[in-house]
Amino acid sequence: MATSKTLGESLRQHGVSRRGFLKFCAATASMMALPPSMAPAIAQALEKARRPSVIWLSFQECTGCTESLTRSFSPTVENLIFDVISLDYHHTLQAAAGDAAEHAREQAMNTNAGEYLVVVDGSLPGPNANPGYSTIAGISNYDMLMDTIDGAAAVVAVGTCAAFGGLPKADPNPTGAVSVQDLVKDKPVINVSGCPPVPMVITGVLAQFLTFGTLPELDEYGRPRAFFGQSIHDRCYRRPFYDKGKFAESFDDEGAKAGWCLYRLGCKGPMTYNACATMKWNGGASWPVEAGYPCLGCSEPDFWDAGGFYKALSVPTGSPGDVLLTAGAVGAAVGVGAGLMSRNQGKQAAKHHDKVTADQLEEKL
Amino acid sequence: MAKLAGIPIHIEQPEAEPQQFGNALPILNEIRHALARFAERAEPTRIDLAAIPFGPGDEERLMALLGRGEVEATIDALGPTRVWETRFPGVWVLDYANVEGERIALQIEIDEIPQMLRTQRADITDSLAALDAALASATAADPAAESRH
Amino acid sequence: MTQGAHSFSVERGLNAWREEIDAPVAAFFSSCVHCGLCAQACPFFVETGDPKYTPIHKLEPMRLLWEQEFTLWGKLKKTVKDRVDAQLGRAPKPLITDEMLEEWEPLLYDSCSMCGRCSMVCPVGNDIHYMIRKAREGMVASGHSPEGLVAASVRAVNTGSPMGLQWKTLDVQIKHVETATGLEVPIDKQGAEYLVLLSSMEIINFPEYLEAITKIFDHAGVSWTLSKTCFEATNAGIQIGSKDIAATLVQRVVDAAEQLQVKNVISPECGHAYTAIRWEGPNAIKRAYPFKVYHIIEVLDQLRADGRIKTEGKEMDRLSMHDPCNLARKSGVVQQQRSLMDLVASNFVDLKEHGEFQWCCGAGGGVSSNERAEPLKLAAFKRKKAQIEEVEPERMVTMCATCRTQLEEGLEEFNMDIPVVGLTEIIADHLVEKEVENKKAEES
Amino acid sequence: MTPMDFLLLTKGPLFSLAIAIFALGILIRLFEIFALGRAHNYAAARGNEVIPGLKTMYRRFNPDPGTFKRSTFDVVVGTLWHVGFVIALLMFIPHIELIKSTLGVSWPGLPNPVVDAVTAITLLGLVAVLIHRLTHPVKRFLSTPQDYLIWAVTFLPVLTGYLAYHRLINPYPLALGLHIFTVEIFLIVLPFTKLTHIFTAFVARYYNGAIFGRKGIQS
Repeated sequence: MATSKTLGESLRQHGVSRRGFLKFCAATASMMALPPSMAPAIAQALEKARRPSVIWLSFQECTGCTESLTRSFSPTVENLIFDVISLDYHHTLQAAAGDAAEHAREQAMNTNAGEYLVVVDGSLPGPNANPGYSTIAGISNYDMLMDTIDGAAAVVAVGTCAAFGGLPKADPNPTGAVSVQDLVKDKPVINVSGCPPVPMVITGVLAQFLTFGTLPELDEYGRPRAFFGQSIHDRCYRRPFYDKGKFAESFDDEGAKAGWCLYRLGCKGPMTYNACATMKWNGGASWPVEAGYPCLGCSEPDFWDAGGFYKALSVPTGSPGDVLLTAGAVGAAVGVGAGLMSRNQGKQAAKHHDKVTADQLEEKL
Repeated sequence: MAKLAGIPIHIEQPEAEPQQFGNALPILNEIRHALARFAERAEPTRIDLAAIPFGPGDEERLMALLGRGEVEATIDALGPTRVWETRFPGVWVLDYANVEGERIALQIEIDEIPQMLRTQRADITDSLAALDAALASATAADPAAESRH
Repeated sequence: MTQGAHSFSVERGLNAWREEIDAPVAAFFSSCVHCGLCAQACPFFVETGDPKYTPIHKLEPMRLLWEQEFTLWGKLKKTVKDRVDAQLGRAPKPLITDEMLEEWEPLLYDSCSMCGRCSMVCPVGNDIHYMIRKAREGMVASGHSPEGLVAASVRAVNTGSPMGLQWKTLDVQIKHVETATGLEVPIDKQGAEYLVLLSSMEIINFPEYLEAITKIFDHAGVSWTLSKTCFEATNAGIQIGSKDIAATLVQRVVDAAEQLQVKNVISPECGHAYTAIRWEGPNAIKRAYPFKVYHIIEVLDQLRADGRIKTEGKEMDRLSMHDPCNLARKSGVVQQQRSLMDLVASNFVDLKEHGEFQWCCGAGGGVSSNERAEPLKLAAFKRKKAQIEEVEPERMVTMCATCRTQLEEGLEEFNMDIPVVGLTEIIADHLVEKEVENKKAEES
Repeated sequence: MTPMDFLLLTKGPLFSLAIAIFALGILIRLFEIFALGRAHNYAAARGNEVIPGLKTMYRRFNPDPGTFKRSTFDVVVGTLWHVGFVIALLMFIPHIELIKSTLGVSWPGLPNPVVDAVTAITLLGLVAVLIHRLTHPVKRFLSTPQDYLIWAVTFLPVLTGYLAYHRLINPYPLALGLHIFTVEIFLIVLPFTKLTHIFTAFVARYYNGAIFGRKGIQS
């Protein structure tokens, strides 16, 4: 294992100059959503950082998260980071297969006990579900996860499936899928949600771990605040249109062409926390809203079942119009009935009217 | 069902003016405050434009507003980094790209000279040693030098 | 059916309320949000500052009955309450008790002149005085009405006048008027255009009214008559809040008018008499009249508009006017009295809030017949007093004997030297003399 | 239950339940009133009933000068928060979307900063009227527990809406869920309390105007 070399040495071996290193640090700071003034601190830390061992476990997933990471333009800063980590097990990427692959995992676990990082993508059948839904080398996902995290320093759940259950967990959840944080209680779990996550966010979290050796500050959902601290809505360049009340009403109307807000087309930006609006996708080329498509809210728990991708956020999920009509009709009928009963009460009272006479009054005096 | 060919496709001409989403001016304001700070206290500032939610056209507008000044430089380390002073001296733009020319970061720096352009101390030390080594080897290779002693 | 002396009971009162609760009452009770704005419109609250005089609070017992018996929700609540009581083996607490009604009696009678001002300001649109009138039905039937009003009602039914006044007393007045004016006061004249009614209070306190109309009607050539069988316009049944008593009294007017075959009936300068005959009467006897009902002011203004009243000279002192609630706010007669004032006054100034937003003198709605309410009546007058002080008139003009008495007594109590006069008398004072008129006609 | 479960519960079954109770309840209340009817009026009318009735429905928004002077606080603050409440309810774009999906009608909304400011004013107004209710002798005397209950169920949707908009409750699905939940409480409580005045006040005003109008007075 190559943990003996520091990152500084590793980079210099790659022929990276000090200016190059500074540039690398500036880009890293930008990626970690840190202010540019942090670059010297990063440089100092990175000089001394050691290559951590990473074990990547893929369970019920579509490989989209790995794709997101590896398909980013190379060689980028992300890749440089990957050059300096020691990815000891990743059954999609590694050459070894079968027993040899599993052996590599076990070896990494033994050599780096208590120090390695476990990255998980995909959800997994829970302890009470049929383990046969997903196995690797005859080992159930559950057993493999619990076995692997035993000596881990921390677990990074990459993608919404690993972080919150994602698509496998969507209604009716046939495989009994659960998320990593549902199972891992005694290790720090960092959720990097998104379907897939922004690649720079994945590497940003890894960079933080190897730069400062610490875990980032997390939000209520266990996501790094640096990337998930603000909603898509609050950072969206189309926000001024929302505030002014200018909306695209359909995908091809004037509003859509003019780049107005997509709230009415079902944009989940207001309840979605992710870095898409600033980091963007495909090397900063664009992102869904810029492409004219409403945010699906893919970095949020249960986003598949959150009431329809093209329904505005505030729209109820049932059919309240029908309920209103039915209840209204029943109410009107009951109301008329009750009212007639009351009216009859008045009539009965009139029938029993006891005439007040002066004689009666006089006897009161 | 409509045949694929039956779906009308028309290509719209790219608009002459880049659309404005109103995010360029706030940055310009931030730059103005940074410049004032530098004028008063010589305190440099770096602004990372990756953290700004730019819409399409916003960046072009900002760059057009900043314009070009007298100085322009390129650093060749881990891919090209282009540095230029804007038409407001003291306000620099640093455009970092990877070896394939794709941008990895874009920053504004308010300083007399950007940090990236300065030669680092360690490099100067290294450079002295390198120069000494170069001198030594040059001397060793020059037969005329010995005869002078 | 119960009969006899001790027939008044809570149950009889509640039965009366059940008869009275209608769609407006249900809408009003459904809408009150306890904002308390009605209190600021009530002279009894404004001048005492006691929150229990808040108008809507005066209706709380009736509201309780409405909620429990006239809403499905209330019925459900009652069923649950009864179940719980049965489970716990305790007797259900009655919703409305005799003690409660006793507590509310002064609120509904002593501190409410049914002026209707609260009904004008309620932001949700509750016509509170409409409900007070209905609430009093239940108070009478439950035996919780003030002694003064009970006595007045009994006298009105038994003697024809709430003050026990006899025809012979009026007859003396008539003779006096005839002597003073040299004109005839027509009595029981068949087919007259107008049947003139009077109020006992007028006959006793303000005999000048009869003289004034005798002069005016002669001047304008109006055919009119008094009725020996029914001269009393007031209706104690309306004040105490009993439509049964009211019907008896109204029937007398209708009988007299039908017997004499008059086209119109004139209510005198008395506010409640007018609303009683004009608005409540037909509903008390449950049929429309074969004649029309006017307040004397309406008749005079019509004569003015028709050019049948010719006046000369004007009052030169600063005059202001008190609109009787029953005439203005509750009957829509606002402009008429002002047109008449223009005829005879050169220096007339209205009170700041007048017409439909005028303030009650404090004596209406039976308060003046209820000795117990005397201190409250005087307290409520302070609002009127403040209004009068704002414009500093030399004399006040009004067109209701009850208001006029209250103003006179109140102003005297506060040592304010401001005489109060009836509008009809002022008009009579300025009539062009007949001989002069004839001469003028000859000349031209 | 996760915040998203809670949001989905409030947006789905609970919302349907709430509007069912609301529609059922309020229509019972309204028809109960109308079914009682009015006795035939035998007195000859001086004026019309319908037009003054309709006029009074509007006129009570706009009190007479005397009432304004004597109850300035009630009129100003009362009007302010009522108008604010209605603007926030009917002019906020997400609300319009909700109405559109439920009733099929929609209209243009107001810019969010405007609705935001209006909501802030409404909240302050509501706090002020509560203080007024607790301190004003007449209001305190008249107030029952129900008055404080309806204050709370009115205040909470506005407050949670404001907090959700400004993301002062986290995570957002919880904030939005709480907002919708408090609205559901409001809808459920409405037909059984004096919140019915939202609807019946117009009925009451009509009757008031009609009763006075018949006698020739515009009330």
